[in-house]
Amino acid sequence: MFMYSKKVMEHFMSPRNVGEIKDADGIGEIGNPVCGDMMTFYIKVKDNKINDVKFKTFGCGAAIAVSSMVSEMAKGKTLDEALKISNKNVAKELGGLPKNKLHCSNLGADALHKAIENYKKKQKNKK
Amino acid sequence: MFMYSKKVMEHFMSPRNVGEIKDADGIGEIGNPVCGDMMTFYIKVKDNKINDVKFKTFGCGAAIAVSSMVSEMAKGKTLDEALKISNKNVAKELGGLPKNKLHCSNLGADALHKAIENYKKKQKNKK
Amino acid sequence: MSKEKIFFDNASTTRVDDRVFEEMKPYFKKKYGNPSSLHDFGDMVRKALDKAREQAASLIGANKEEIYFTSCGTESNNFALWGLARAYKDRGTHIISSSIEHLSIINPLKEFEKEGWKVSLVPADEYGSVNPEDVRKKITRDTALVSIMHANNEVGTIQRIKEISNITKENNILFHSDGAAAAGIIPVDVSKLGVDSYSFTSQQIYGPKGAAALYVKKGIRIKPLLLGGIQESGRRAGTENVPAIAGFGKACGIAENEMDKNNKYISGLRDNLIKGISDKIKNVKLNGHPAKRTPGNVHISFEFIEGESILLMLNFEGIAAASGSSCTSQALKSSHVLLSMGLSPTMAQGSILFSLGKYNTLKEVDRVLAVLPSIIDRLRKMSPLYKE
Amino acid sequence: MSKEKIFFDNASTTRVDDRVFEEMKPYFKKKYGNPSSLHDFGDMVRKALDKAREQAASLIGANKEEIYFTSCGTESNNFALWGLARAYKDRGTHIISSSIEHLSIINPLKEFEKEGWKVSLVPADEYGSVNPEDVRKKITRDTALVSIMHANNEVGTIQRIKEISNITKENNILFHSDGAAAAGIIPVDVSKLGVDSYSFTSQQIYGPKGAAALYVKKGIRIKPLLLGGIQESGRRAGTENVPAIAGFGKACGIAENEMDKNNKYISGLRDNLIKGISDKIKNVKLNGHPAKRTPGNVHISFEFIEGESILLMLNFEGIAAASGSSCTSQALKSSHVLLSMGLSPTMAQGSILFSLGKYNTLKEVDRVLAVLPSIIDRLRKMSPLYKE
Ligand SMILES: Cc1ncc(COP(=O)(O)O)c(C=O)c1O
Ligand SMILES: Cc1ncc(COP(=O)(O)O)c(C=O)c1O
Repeated sequence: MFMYSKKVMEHFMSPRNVGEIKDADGIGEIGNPVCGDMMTFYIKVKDNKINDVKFKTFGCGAAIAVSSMVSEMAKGKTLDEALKISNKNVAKELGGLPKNKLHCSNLGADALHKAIENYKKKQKNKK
Repeated sequence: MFMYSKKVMEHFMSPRNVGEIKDADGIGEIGNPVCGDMMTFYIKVKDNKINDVKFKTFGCGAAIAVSSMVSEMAKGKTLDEALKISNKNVAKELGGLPKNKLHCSNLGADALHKAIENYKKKQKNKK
Repeated sequence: MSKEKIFFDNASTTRVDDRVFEEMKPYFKKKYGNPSSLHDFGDMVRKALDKAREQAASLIGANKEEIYFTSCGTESNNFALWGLARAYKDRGTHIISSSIEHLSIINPLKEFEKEGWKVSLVPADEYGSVNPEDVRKKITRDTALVSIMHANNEVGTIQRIKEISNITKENNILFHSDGAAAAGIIPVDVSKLGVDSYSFTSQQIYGPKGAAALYVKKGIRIKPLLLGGIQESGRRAGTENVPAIAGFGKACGIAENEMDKNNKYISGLRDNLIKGISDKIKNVKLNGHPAKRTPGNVHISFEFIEGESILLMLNFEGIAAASGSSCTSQALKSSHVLLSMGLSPTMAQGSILFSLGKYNTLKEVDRVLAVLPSIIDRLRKMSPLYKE
Repeated sequence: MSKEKIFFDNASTTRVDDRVFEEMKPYFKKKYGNPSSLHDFGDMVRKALDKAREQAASLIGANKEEIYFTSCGTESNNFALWGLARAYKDRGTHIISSSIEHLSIINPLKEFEKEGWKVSLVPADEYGSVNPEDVRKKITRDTALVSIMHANNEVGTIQRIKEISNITKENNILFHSDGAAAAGIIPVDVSKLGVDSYSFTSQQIYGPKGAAALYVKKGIRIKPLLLGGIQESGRRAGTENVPAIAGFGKACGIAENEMDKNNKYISGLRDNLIKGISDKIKNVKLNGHPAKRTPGNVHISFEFIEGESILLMLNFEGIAAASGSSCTSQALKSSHVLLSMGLSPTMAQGSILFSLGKYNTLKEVDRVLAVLPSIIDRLRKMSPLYKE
């Protein structure tokens, strides 16, 4: 599609890391169907690193590609590194996103960050 | 032309009785260049009949065709008969005229009537 | 993908009919004159306009003097609203319309409001149908104009125009109807419908883009929207788009002659598609009216997933369709039509419009039915809303 | 008459260039999608719009984001006037224009007056030229907008746009120019001209009818004339006329590349025609500016006779031209341009515009010169105003 980069289309058609993690260490959710996009991220953390990540997304091509890209970027990163992934970076890695998709669909990093926060909170509560 | 009947085009391209009569018995003029059409009719009268008629016209296709048609209709008619020629009849004889030409260009009968009046006035003055 | 592409988006525009294109062809390089010109080049194209006007008039049961050519359905609708409202301002400054109109009605009405007019929108029911009595209820002494579309362009619901015109007539109110998704598709007779003006367009009925028309009933006044020369009897200035208008005329002629045949064929395809989807896929809902709908309309909500991603996957399979999702509208709003029919945001987001036309085939329907279930399944498996 | 017809009426419209038609062809039956659609059919035509926008922008030295496609020059002009005046109403409600503008400027301005705006028209001199100082003199504190055409479509006079824009800039006033008879015909660079908006059109430059554009300088606000969908960045609603726009783009590209060559050729023909007429026929007058005129314009008054009858006789000989006579305007008024230049009613009535284009030949000029003297002679002999 003219509006999406090759990279976006590639991630949309073959998204990485789709799914749920039953015993996730952290879960982050963002968006809602009213605005058109909704993402849930699941992470497994080991030695302060993101060992596994999965997502489920309701949304447009951009939302799905963004989710996939974020999951790929996050995998293996330390939590601090993962917190540095920004929506801007993600869009860049995807070869750009259409202007009108920059705001609503480009929330993958936020969902990931929420999952990390959720993990941290759980850790705190454990202590 | 789509807008003009065949008859109009035929009279326009080969107008009858164009010219002046040097020693005319009556002359009638109508219109002016500002409005786009101007006609001068010349008549020769013998035994109360229009023996000869000529015209000069400045104007559009309709004006020239109307002048030609009027001259043809008038020729040989008695003055009373000629006074009965109306602009409506003329348009009818020509197979109709475009609506927007009915008012400005369709003044041939008026010019002829003016020529007849002019003749009558002259006759009166002679007496 | 080397398969032939499938176009199931005939509501957005249609392929130009071969016969229509042949009709247009001479007007580019041979008969290229300006219809206002006084010579043979002008004559040739004036004749073409005249013929097209007759064909367009005939399609909707009008006289050719009642047809004004415009550049698109949007222009026809803008022209009707502004032109009638301004010409009849003495009757009042209140306009009634519906919440399911096309944006080319909705958005001008917002502008009317800014300029001090009052606008009331009547709702549609769950089938996308406007209740004529709702129109009656909105009428005030100040109501000058009612505008209700004939067929809805999204869900295909056909409105009760005749009943509405009975009400407008009783109350001496003007009635415009947007027939862009109706004329040439279902039978239209403006005198039976009782409308004062009616928009229709070429590109929806196998004619070219760039031509549309507004019917204005004899005796009804209307102010021009485009001012300039005295083309279209002084009601629409601008050099006429002769080839497109000639093509539009031809398309109207063909539509009139072949409507019955086409509609039998198209509604057959439609019924196959609807049945196939319902049989093969769970949690789907057909939107629009079950019976009073345009023949090619298959508007379906697929629960738990979003329309754009369905469209993209269909497109990857070479299948073109449309959706009511906010992601596919550049305005990033879900279809106002679906929401006003009471669809939940998720159901609106997950809707797809397959609009079938005369060039579609049963084989194409079968191919869509072959790939659609797995697309829906894949997307549902990605969706956080879906639980198996 | 079995001779080839001669088209000397290129100011009214032009034959579509073969290359332009080839460019358009795929968009009727193959690439027939709607540019707003989210699938390959939509993609293909979005690309076409994009390319055309670049070509149109390049022709006038603009950026493609500054180009808005419309359906005709009239729409572009109406859009510019209403759109700018309404968007900048806070700057005032006074508009300055000229007495020689096209009716698509003159007639909207009459409507502005009815709605309470003040409009001042500056005159043109005997050559059809507007004096920039006359514009300056009309400026008041309340002046929001100036609209002066670039080249006059009747007598071909090219206006001093740059000098006028210096004045409008000094006074913080918007400046629209109607370039329908200029862009693609003479070199245009909107940034050098200093205009805020600029109309230009396809059908005057060997492109198809049904496409035109309005340039709106970056940063300038404008209200849409057609409201509905968000095509053309929300500034012009309505499904885009893809084939016509693609053709327009191509025509712009060709015009840009071949302008020098064409203009040398066309002005050569023009000079031959002018010389031939002056040599062979008495009591004629070339109207317009002797030097600052568009290359194909030969506007001549033949004293003592009327234009329509000249046109009809030329047409009988297979020659198409235009006139400034009231009889050829359906409005039955002599050209307001000629009268405002101070031509006497007779000279205005007796004027003919031969407008030459790139498809004309010297042989055609010779054939016109062979028949014209006897036509003029025949009509003069019929005229009561003519004395030999
Ligand atoms: C100078 C000028 N402006 C505007 C127009 C209007 O163009 P259109 O008739 O295509 O709307 C023309 C038409 O020829 C023109 O010559
Ligand atoms: C019902 C309806 N009205 C108006 C329009 C506007 O037509 P256009 O986009 O050709 O201006 C459409 C377009 O598809 C439509 O479906």
